[in-house]
Amino acid sequence: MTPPATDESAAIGWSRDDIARRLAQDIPHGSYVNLGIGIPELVARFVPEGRTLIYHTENGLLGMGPSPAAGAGDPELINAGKRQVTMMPGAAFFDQSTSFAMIRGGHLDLSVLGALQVSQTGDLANWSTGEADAIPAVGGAMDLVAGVRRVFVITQHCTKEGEMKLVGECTYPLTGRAVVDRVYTDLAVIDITADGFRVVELAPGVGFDFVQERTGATLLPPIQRTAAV
Amino acid sequence: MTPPATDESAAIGWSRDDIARRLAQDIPHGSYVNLGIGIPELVARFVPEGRTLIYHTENGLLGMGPSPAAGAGDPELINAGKRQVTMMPGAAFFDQSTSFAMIRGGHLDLSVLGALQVSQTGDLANWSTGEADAIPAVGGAMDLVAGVRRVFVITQHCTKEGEMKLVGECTYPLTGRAVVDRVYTDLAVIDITADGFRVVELAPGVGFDFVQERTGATLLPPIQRTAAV
Amino acid sequence: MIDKRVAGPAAAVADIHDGATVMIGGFGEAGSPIELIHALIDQGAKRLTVVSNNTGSGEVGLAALLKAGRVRKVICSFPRTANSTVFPDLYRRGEVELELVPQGTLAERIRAGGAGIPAFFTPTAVGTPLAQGKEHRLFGDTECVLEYGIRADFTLIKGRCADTHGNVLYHRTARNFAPPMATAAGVTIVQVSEVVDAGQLDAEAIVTPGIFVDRIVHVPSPQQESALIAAGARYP
Amino acid sequence: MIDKRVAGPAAAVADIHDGATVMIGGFGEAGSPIELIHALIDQGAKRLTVVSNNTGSGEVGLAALLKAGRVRKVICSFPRTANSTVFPDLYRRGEVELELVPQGTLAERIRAGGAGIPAFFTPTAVGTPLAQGKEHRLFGDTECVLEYGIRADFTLIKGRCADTHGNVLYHRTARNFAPPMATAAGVTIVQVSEVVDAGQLDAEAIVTPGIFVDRIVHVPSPQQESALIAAGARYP
Repeated sequence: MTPPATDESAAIGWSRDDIARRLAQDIPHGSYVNLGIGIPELVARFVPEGRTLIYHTENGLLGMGPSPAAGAGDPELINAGKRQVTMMPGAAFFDQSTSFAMIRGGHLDLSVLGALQVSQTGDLANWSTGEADAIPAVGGAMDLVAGVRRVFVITQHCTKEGEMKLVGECTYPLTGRAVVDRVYTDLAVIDITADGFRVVELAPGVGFDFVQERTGATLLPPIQRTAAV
Repeated sequence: MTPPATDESAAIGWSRDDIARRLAQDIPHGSYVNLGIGIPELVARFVPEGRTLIYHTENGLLGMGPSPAAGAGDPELINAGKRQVTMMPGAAFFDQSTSFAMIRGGHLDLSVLGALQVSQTGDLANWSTGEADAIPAVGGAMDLVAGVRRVFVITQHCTKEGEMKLVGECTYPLTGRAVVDRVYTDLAVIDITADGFRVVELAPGVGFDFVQERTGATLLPPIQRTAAV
Repeated sequence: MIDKRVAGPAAAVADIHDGATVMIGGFGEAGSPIELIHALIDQGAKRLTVVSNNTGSGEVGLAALLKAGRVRKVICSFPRTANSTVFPDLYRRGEVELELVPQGTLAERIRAGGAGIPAFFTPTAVGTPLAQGKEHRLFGDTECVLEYGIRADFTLIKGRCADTHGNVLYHRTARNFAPPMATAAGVTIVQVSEVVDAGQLDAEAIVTPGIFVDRIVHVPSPQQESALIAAGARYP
Repeated sequence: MIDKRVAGPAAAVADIHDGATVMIGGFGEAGSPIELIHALIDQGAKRLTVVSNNTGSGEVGLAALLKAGRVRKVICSFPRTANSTVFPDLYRRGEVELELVPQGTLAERIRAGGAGIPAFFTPTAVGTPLAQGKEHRLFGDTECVLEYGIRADFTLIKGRCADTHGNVLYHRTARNFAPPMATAAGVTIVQVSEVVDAGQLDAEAIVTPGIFVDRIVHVPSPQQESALIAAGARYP
């Protein structure tokens, strides 16, 4: 499915930094958070002043810090993307079975992931396009979505080619079924509810219909908060 | 079943120390060993010169040492019998799930246990007499017999009341089915084989028939080692 | 800044509700969080299900909690010890329910509960009364039974030292059930005799990572069960 | 006296047989036991099944073992990385079999293999292609699949320091799969850059107890995969 042809979509709505900043506002102080490789990592830059988050990297570290200064890295202190990182005060190392016990056992508060597709029932596809020639590789994505308490997806609303990513039903192989809680895109913040996609917030200057045209399932409008009921 | 009435049985055969000494000869250097509470603990006193065994206590210590000197103990450095112990160079502490992963996963070479009854197929009963008024308590016995590579039983051949302990079939509740490899008693060393009880060695001055009369299943004679076949 | 310390044992256990399932660390007296248990007695919660390897000795700590009539059911591997009379009396009078579990199966069920594993197969107890009524399955030559993960509302454990993030170190064989229990409860409460700032512990040597710990209580000089019993103490 | 040291990498891997299942520690280059892998290439064992999270980079270490045509099957979670061409080429040519397992399920299957747990239920991968054909069961509201423990004939891992009894400490995120893999093989071989006498390590801080380790190889200055690749190295 392809939305109406337009060149505006890149220019309007939130930038990638904006999306990350918007998402970061929704993470409470003291949360244990796993950020996926790529765009999700941006979130760490925009955590509001006064909040401390503790970052988990599934290869065996709680209390991960930012990239090391040039030349100060350790090739055996890396994140799940195999990039060198640092450790914060209070950090702890552990093995893979313990690391995924944290994940599967529901001890992490939040997992932030990218997506190829998210369905209106919260199905996520983010590990494979199912192409015959591709080398299948899944890593910890299926464990994260199955185990972490809340799963936020951060993604462009549509692909570069204009394909919709928020869909009625995923066509790519699933990472997990009914696992996504909320999606943050360049156009809107959207909850996955029992009734389907519900807009929580629109990016400045972006209209509801504009987002609906670019979404492959019915969007529900934001719930109006009235002063008294 | 009661063997022929006799008062001799206490006086003939091996003493408890003798049995422990005999058993200790069969444990190779470097073995990882779990000694049950009570008589099995005696074995540690008789390990032949030049051999080092590493003792596991299921409450979380590998490299357990003997009792501390009077007044030098630590109430939180104890064995499975909740008695104070010491630690040897190379010792390691670990939690209960790791400790029983060692046991269940077949990492221990030998478990030495006491018995209420051992059957000719290697069933062991050593945790409950099944009395209605008894407080049932099992501890780690069922895990040990299910997981440890070899299980040796050390026991008097008959109870103080003269009841047979080596039987055709156990009448007490089982600890495990077909788990015992060898039994060391005051009268003999007896293997559990596919054909049943087979005498490996008789205590000095003890005859085969004497042991058979005190055993509740057929005893097979020792296999004769001939010089040439 | 993250600081999981609470004011004291009473504050730590204040919200344990009637009917709660509570895991309590310890193997005999080693690792028994006596101050937290005594605070729980003072707090008054009733009809508790207690998951613990033993049932306490004398009339202090876990035995005192039982004596006070607060425990509906015990899940444990070894409910009698040298000085234990409280549990045997209650059990014989039919005033407490007992689920007897082999020690290793108990530890693994707790670990599974904390690791999001709802059930697993184990060879332990096959052929014994403790396997009766359980689902059996053959793997190769080994018959196994299906056992289920256990989770609790609260876990009470004792450590030696914690940092403010809740990373915990233990003392010798007092470690026993504490690490798996810390993972398997909605709220994990640890009493420690020393608290340090985050960053003061060696990240390689931490036994329980802070993610598993919700509340830290500083108990500088914890009492030891055997010393209390030797002194003739009873609680309350 | 107990001393598990062997002469060197070649002696350590000498008895790995054709067709063996070999677990190899490491997440990317962190924890990859390169010297043991290179010794295994020299040794010549064929038709290996390799259990490892990745498939190596460049043409050193694990990738070199694959390039040498020694591996029949790989069980892993992520067989491609930035500099990985060897595995993709072999896979596209149909010259190596792949069993793809979610990373956490892989870790848990290895732990289960080492802990005597033949199988367990997990919610991971339900509803995905990786759950197809597997036994499903509902626990409460959570659908799960049955997964089986994995065991190997040999495990090759890298630690930082070992004592002569085989107690092992690791270096930061190089720890990753080594502790569970150490428990799940008939013979566990660890290369470490430092060996000390028994009694020199803190008994509270040991990560892998010696009971899980069969052979220790002292490799004072282990090579790092990224440095070898940057230098254009290939093995052999």
